Amino acid sequence: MSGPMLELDGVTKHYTTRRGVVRAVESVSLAVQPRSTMALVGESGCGKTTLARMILQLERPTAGAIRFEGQDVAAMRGAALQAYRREVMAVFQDPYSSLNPRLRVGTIIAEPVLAHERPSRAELDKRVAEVLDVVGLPATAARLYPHEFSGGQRQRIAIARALALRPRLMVLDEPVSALDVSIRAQILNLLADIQAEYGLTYLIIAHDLALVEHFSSDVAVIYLGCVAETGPTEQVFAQPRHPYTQALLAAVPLPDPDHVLSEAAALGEIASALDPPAGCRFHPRCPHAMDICRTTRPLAAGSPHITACHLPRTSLP
Amino acid sequence: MLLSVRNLQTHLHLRRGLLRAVDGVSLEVAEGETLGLVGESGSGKTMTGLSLLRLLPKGSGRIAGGSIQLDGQELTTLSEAQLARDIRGRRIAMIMQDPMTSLNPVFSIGDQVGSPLRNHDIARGTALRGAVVDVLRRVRLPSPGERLGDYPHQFSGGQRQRIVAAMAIGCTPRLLVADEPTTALDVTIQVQIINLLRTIQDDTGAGIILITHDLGVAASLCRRIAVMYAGQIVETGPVRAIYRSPSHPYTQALLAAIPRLGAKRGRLTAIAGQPPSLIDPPTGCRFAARCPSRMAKCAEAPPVVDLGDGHSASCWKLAS
Amino acid sequence: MRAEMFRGVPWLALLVLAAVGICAAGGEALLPFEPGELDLGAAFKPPAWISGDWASPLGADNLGRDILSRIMAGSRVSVIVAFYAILFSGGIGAVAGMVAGYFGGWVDTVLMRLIEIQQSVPAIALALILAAALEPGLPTVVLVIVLTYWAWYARIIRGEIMALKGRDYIAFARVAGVGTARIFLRHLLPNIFNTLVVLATLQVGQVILFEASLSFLGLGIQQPDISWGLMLADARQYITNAWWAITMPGIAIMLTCLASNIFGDWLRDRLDPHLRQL
Amino acid sequence: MLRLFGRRLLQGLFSIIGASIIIFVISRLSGDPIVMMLPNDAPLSAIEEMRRTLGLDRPLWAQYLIFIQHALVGDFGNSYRWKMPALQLIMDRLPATIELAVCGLLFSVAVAVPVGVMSAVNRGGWVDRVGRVFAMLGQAMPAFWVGLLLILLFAIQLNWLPAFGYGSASQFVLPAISLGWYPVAAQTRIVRSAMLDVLDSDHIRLSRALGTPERLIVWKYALRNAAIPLLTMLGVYFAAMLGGAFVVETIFAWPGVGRTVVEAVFARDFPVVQAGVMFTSILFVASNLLVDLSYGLVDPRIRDAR
Amino acid sequence: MAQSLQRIAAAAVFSLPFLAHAQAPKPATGSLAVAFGAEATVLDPTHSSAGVDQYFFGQMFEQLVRTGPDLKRLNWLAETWSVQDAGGKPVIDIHLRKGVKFHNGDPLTSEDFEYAFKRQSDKKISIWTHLQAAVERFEIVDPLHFRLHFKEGDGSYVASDLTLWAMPKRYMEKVGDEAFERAPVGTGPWKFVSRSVKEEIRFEAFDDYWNAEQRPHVKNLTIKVIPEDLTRVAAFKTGAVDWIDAVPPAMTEEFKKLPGVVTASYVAPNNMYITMDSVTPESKFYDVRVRQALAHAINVDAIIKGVLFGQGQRYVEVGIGELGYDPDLKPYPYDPKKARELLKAAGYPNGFDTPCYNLTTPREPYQKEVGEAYFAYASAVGIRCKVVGMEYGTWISFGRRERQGYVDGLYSNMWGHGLPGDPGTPWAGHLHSYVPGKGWGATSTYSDPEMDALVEDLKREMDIPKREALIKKIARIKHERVAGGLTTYRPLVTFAWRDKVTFKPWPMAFWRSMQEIGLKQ
Repeated sequence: MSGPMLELDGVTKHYTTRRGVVRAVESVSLAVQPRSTMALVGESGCGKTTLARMILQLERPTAGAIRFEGQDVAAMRGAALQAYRREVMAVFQDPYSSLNPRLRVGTIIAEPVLAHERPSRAELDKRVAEVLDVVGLPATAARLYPHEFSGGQRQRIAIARALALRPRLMVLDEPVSALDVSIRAQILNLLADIQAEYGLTYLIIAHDLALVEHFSSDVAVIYLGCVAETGPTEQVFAQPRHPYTQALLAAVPLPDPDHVLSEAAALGEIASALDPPAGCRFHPRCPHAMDICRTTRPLAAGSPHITACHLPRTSLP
Repeated sequence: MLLSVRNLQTHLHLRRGLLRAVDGVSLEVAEGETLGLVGESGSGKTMTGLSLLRLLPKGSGRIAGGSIQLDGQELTTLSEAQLARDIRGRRIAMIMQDPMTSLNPVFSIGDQVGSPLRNHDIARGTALRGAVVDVLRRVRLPSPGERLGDYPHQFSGGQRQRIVAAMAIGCTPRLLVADEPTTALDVTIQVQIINLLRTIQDDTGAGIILITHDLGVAASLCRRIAVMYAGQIVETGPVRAIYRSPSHPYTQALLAAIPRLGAKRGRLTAIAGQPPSLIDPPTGCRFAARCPSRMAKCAEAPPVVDLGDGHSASCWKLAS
Repeated sequence: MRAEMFRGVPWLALLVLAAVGICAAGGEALLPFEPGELDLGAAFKPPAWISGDWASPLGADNLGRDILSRIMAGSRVSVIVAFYAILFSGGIGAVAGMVAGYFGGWVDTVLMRLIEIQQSVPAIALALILAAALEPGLPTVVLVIVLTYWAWYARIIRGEIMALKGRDYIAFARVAGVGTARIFLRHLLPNIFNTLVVLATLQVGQVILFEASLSFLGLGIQQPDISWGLMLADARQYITNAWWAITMPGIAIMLTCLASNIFGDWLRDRLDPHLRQL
Repeated sequence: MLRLFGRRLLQGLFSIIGASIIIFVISRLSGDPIVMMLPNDAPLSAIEEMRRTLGLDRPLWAQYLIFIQHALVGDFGNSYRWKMPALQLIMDRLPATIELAVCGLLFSVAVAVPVGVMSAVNRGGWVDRVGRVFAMLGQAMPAFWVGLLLILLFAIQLNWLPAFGYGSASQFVLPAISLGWYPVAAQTRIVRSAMLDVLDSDHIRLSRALGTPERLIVWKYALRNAAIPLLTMLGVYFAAMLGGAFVVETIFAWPGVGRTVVEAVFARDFPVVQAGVMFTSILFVASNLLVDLSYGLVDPRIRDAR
Repeated sequence: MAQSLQRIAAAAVFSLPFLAHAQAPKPATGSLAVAFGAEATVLDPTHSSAGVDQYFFGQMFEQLVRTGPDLKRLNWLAETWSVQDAGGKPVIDIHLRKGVKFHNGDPLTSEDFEYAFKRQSDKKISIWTHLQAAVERFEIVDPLHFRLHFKEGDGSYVASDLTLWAMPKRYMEKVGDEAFERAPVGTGPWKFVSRSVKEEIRFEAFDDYWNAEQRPHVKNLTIKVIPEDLTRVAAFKTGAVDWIDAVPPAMTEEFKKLPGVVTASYVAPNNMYITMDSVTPESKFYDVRVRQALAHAINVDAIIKGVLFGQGQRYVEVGIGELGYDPDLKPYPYDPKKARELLKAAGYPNGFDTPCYNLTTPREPYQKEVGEAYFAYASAVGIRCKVVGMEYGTWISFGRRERQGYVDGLYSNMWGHGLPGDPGTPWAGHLHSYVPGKGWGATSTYSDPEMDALVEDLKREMDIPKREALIKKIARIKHERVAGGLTTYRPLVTFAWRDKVTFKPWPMAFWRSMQEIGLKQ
């Protein structure tokens, strides 16, 4: 087996704003294996979207490296970058903002193709029709404008567009959170089918833990720009080791009237990335916080189930 | 019965045509009871909530029929002034979805929390401050006395939702309409607000209508559930009955379509197609087009079938 | 769909604009009289409905020139000034705004500083000095208006682009490796087009008023060109002798400005409701 | 807050310097003041000597450097025509212009706020229509025309208000209306749309749901929010008022900077033009700073953000 | 009163008013507000750069000689004066009037005039040094007697009322120029009180004024500055002021009909003409026949009547009341047929196209419209004008030889001869051919050695009767050849006042002198 398809090594992103330096992402290291689905999960503002944007080369990391099949993405220029752009595509959260309202669906889907190839008109039409068929839309949809579709259908169009060039890695940024429950399942199933059929690798960003558990093979739990815990989804969900992961899981209300929620799992509220706590970033909310947590950042340890916590692994519940 | 709604019809007069946002909804809320109004976007659950206070979009929204009775008093016939004076904020209060936008950014929270107290003559003058501090204490806002002069942006999302709750419960209303009160919050904060609502209910004994699309939140907070689809209630009943033995095909499909934490990984059961337009809704069962057990009869309006224990559903399948 | 499109069209405003357009396009052929033709005998002939005649329905000015003919001829200058002023200020402003908004960084900083400088000089002062430095006349008026208004466009377009830039379809285009030129042409330009149309419509009235103010101060359109502002400025000397000489071109200005503003308002509501505040 | 203020001040300074360069260069291109100052039959040598005395024979950049060097210590040179320091000439006129601009602005705001609020509250009703047309009229008529018509009606026909002069309150009325009517339309639009947005906001809906009387909702809770965008623009409108004063002052014989500068442009009296424009620029920058500072009073978010 | 002007014949220059010093006048009372259409810039006559400055300083300062309401020259601060000959060089010998006081009480002496002379000759202070260029030396004989020694004759010195203003030497040396500008002191009928630029100037009648007869009869005078016509009219109609300057020509008829209002029109010291290049052979107007054709083509009388509402006075080279006015010199009659014939004779049977430049900033009322009318008439006979508008600043340098060279085509122009008027200076500027650097022909479009010699003679001639004869001679030749431009009209200015006001116009400050103004008892 070859190495990971995508590797993040100490990736850090700081923004300088008027109010100070926002430490959005702090030294994140992850590896995404081919044909797997890696989920980045965390609460709003935790930096998961910033990570995705760096992987998509929409932003540059302040420090660290992002490697795609061993090549540093940040160093890519010209043809190499263009080649990378061909391999990596994205589906965004809001199906209303992700499609240009002034272009026909056919044009929207053809856009990535035209950025890399010069197919004939007929060939292009054929390819558009093909991907539309894959996402379950009729070929006639190509002639319509985005506003003529519902949210779920738009998300299908966005998936078709990302699929048109047959990329190898797809970044899914909250792909269903703007959709209704009954539509969500359609899209999730579609994404699963596509992955199976084309052998895609997914990097999905989500805040819905149930969805993550259901959909991903690996998961990284992120808190205030740092990876708290990462590993195979089954292991992480079955035996969460980090107090934050535990708190998250405990806080999810289940569609079960007999389930009792516990509030004590995480205290207070999330701190600001503008002035993150020293030491372990979770320590002000952690029920198990110790002195060392206030001063020293915990190192990540374990394999494949990695946790960044000072608590001795053995003493973890 | 604290609140009794019968055959409520709420219409929105839009450019595209007449939208029947709420089409014949009946529901009841008892004192100290939490009713969960569950449905997808556009199902009419929010409009139902707004209809109770007649806070419909100006110009286009109108209650076209039915009755709303609070403690036996008919609300649909009250004048706007009577509603503002006696009902809104006084006997029925509301909590909205987004704590970031439901507080006025340019007024101090002392002013805003005090506003309903002043308007309804609960407290005035020097007593007002004490009353405001008291109500903020009840929603567990830390050190309320020192923060009256602070502005909404100086609080976190969870704290803001507490302040909104304080505004709502200041006049000890009989009924609280909470419209997606936790949707905009992160899960760890969501728990805190769910618990707050529970505490409020224990303290005041008010009835609560919880409007949500999240079946998990509804399960954790409600005693009874009403499931809405396309402007109508398709199933209603005690929370256990709904989750353990859903009877309407839509409720069943909804529960099957959500991934559950700890459940086995596998293919989700999707509901095909999309909800119908409410401008020109189909006659008969509105879910029929997407229903796996659709029958010929479904072209006619389905009857409400009583399944016992306050559990009922509108479906031909159950009638036969 | 079509009916929807034309709902609430301000027909009256359109009618006025069409009339102005026809007068401007029709040129000499439409004019009852040669607008520069003097007839001292007919000086201050009142409008037809007072005691004049229907040969000069709106009366004549101090040199006996037919006011209707002059207003019609003046519309041509107004339209030409408005056309070029809007074309250039809109064009320059749109390009500057797009580039600054999309690329940000130092380009943006430079543009913002330029806009601030431009704004801190009172437009009329700049216009005065510029008109005095160059030869006053139609091209100078256009230049002055362009220098004054490009920043207006640039600011608004820049804001629009910054908002658009955050849209996911732009992000996707970059992710997919779509070239910058194509992003500008296919994604940015079409999406600011409505804004440009609305801004341009709203600018018509402002251009006409600006030209009138310049002409009032003697640095606007110069004879023998005829413009409404010039007619107004000239006729103020006879305001008590012949109210029609100052009122008629004033009404022409007012109607045109009102019509273009009303039409612009309507367009804005149709095309670009978020521009309501302009 | 202080840091931001400092930065805005620096930006303002930059604008003023930029403006001074523009004005300096263009005004030098606009012709030679000498021919206007010397009698027609003055010999060429006299012209050359005059030019040397005034430093007009130096290269443009050198002239500019000298100008800026002097300007820094408040010396804008002597007016060629008035034989007095240009700075003093402008400073003496400045109060009248500021007062007129402020009155014009007050008039526009005093009209725009109620009209905008009522339009928003009665959206689509007759108040909305009539109010907006009234506001729009100001934007459709040249200020000098309005001024002349006002004089004709209120001074000559009705003899209610004085047509000219500076000093008493009644003398402010007509000039302030001529000047202030133009921005009414834009301000009304801002207030109206801001009110529409605010009235449609969650917090107002919540206020309403909690039984706040409509009167309080509109004039207290919504208006303060809606005032913010208007306030943001006040600096720009103040500048527009200063610009408008160039025209209106002439009509109403107002002893202000605008008229002084207009005449100076015609006479190529550079020191006065430069001092006048520099000071309107400084006023503009200062008023924007003031607006920046005053946001905090209305919008607590900004107070803290800085 | 307006008619009085028409009766003025050629000037009899010297007259000595006998003034009663016997009894002290009783102090004036009351207040009066008047409105001017334009404003002076400076208050010190030496600093003046434009005629409009006289509007203010003319009320406070006085000269040696002055022109009276009947356009006759009066000895004013000079009791007597004469031009004498001292070894071939002219000398002006002046005796000052006794008992003249400045507003601060200082008596007027020869030293004050010497001081005025020095300041006016100082390039740092004055732009009028060229007016004193011919004066070699200032000689004080005694406190009331001095002499001006000339290098050569200077006719314009005499023509411009001996140019010197009485300046208070002691006071000025004490306070300095700047303070003087803020609180000027003269010998005139009005004492300075206060001034607000662009707004008003306030005066108080000078109780110790030397001239007991011709003086104001009101204590306080406020001159408001209201440039906009309608506003000034409104100020008068609403009673805010009781006297206004420059009634708009279009409103003069209306004003004449107003009850309780007196109006009077006077000729303004400006002479309008049309210029064309008569020097360059390529110029269409090089041919005298074309210039004559133009003279026949333009109906100046119709323009005065139609465009100017009668507010203009036709003149041929020299206006009524000016030195050298010749009633026998008649204008070219309006005769388009003749004009076409002349054009044909000059080789333009079908006429020709020419640029025509029109001044658009109104220096004089309705000037732009007059220009349009000129060019319309010219076009009608075949001198087809392509009208180009010119703003004032452009116009100022437009005709100046050293900047512009010769301009192809027609342009409207003006050069005031003064009041009562003497064409010496303007002719030196636009009739004499251009001599670089010498001041001759600064805006000239004409070149003719014969004319040059005559104009140079005129420049030197200080003897009034000889001067008059010379002017008449030049005027005839100038008229025949349409040289130095085609003269058209002199604008009239109309004043209006309520009949409770008594007002007698003096030509100083172009009739705005408040020498004799008062309230009826």
